[in-house]
Amino acid sequence: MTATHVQSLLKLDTKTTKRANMLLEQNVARPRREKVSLSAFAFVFAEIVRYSQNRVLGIQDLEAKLNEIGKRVGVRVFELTMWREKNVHRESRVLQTLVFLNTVVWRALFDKQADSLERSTESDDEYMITDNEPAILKYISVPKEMASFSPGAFISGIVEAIAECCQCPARVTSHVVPAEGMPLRTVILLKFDKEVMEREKRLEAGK
Amino acid sequence: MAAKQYKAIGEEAWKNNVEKVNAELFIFTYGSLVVQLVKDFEDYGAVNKQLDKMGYNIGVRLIDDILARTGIDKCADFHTTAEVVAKVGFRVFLNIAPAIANWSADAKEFSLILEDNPLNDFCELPPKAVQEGLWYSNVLCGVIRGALEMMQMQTEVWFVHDVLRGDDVSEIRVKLVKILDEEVPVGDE
Amino acid sequence: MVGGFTKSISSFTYRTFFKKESTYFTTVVASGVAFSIAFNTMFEKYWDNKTAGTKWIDIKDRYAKDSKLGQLSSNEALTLAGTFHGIHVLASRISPATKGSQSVKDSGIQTIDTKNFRIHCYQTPTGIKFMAATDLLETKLSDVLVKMYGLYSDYALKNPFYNLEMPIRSEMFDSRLVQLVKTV
Amino acid sequence: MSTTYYFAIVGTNDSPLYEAEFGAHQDESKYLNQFILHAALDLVDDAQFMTNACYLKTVDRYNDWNVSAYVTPSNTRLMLLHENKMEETIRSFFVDAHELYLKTMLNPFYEPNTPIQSQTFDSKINGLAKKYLL
Repeated sequence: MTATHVQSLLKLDTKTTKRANMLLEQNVARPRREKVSLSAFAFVFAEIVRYSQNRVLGIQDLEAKLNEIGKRVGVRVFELTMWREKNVHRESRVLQTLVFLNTVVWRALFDKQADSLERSTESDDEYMITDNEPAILKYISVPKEMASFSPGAFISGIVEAIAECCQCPARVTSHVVPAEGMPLRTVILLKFDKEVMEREKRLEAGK
Repeated sequence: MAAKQYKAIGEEAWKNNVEKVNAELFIFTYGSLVVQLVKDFEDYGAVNKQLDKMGYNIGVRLIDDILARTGIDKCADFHTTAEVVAKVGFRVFLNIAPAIANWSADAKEFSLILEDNPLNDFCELPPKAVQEGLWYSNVLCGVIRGALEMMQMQTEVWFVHDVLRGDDVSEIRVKLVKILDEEVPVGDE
Repeated sequence: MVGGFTKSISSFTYRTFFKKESTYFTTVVASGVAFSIAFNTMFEKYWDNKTAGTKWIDIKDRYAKDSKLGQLSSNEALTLAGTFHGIHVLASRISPATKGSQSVKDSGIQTIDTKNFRIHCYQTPTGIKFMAATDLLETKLSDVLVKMYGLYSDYALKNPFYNLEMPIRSEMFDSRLVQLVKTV
Repeated sequence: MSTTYYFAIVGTNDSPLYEAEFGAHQDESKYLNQFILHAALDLVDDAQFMTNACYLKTVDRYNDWNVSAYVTPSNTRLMLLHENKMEETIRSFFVDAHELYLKTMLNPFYEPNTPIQSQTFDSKINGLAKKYLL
């Protein structure tokens, strides 16, 4: 069984070690280090894309793979970012979650707020977070034959994980919507699950 | 150029000529990549290889980034190369400067001692990974190898120690195999 | 962990932009992007290491249209760059600086002058050549060529869809290059 | 003091990720403790949408037992079964336990919602119990 084999590889049944002790005693209230070079990130990310591309058949699969890699980042970034808030709290409502993503999470990850947060005019359960120039993607140019591919799938993975953490699971996709001078303008589209929208209605009514 | 100058070049470039990104985003992304590789390959040896290969692909590209940013020219000897790798390369990308140590008598091998490796932050290896020999930051070996190859140096680069595996320090060994002729063929692995 | 030296194809990427008189050029800058593009010629070549000579397998010449500079056909452009590469190598070989030191070599020919214009070349330590043609008033272009090198390292090398030795297809690279040329 | 505490971390899929008993051990009570905590999960689910605080205080009672709960931002539940009411002390215990959980889940190799089997984690949690509860 492959699944159990992988589990056994990843199993963390650790004895008490120096390392484990150090990790549990470190101070995470502030980042230990602030920055690395964008080049370092860009090179690693380019390798992630190249690697993923070799293991999938189509653009959808490629995006799914980047999404998966992003999700593991999202869970950790979220819990850590929240821990560093003055008031450690939870978000469980759709709007608050979106605002938190748009402001706090974006600032923590990209040093700026996202450029806009909008509700879809077509359906109530769809929201869009737009980043005009995602710095981590700035060197990427997608070839014409892959025009529908959005490297922001990695970011949408982060967002999807966080929405799930906030008990607002959603299908999150990423789309390149270029604008004048912004060839990589990226729209992160969240379509919240039906149960989430129903819960929202109940909570609104119960107020 | 003297060692001090390289330190200054590295620091100057880091301060004024390098766009930066949140270190934790980078660290978590690297972690997620390694876990993805474990899931895909189901074998720690294969993960080491893949990380080295990805590093190599990065290295053959990243060297141009360093050169374009710092204006450094070819190194006169392997000692200078070591200085540049440690004080410029590591500084410009990861904002660390490993110590250089343990030169071999023939001056063809040295070690980089990484007291502070950002990739390790937050990471604790599963016991299986320690047993089966995962070098979590193996990408760095590939990067060094790829970058030096573009500078006509064929090297072998490997981890000797890693704090993640319970060692006191993290140590990367770099061995010069030979100087290549100009215009060597180079490509992706 | 020994690196694979198995592939046979090596390459040098040549980038060339042509512009005419400096005085003319300043007015060009004011009149905008479209016009200054007309003064750029860009092509790339591939060089096969195994077949003793040089062999082009790709060429690009996107910006040459309407240039005041004489036009070169693709083949002629290739010949120019190939020939240049040849004398560049030989020139660095006869350089006195080469003697006695294995690793610090002369960087080869930096400019070639004709009666009417000048070709500039910057070769990186990794062997890529960036070339430009300007009028004779432009004496030192190396800063610009180094900046081009920076653009290449950003928009080509960090793009996962760029394969080494292939033509650069990146909107951002093109537009940043045009911006850079405008600052000259 | 002979008082007993039962502490559990419950994942988003309602499976226990970690459990510990502090104080006087009563082996036969383990299943009952689990049962009480599990029954209280529904109440946690209801309570957590009413506030965005992590600490939900006492969410349930069972005979002499109180069930206190703390929900982390990523919706992992920390639950404590205790006899005495001591809201602020338990808050401090939860906050510190949350920090240990956070540091555990930051490890790239830790898969969310899988059991925490680290002995170091266990001894640190027991340290917290000594500090605040016992």
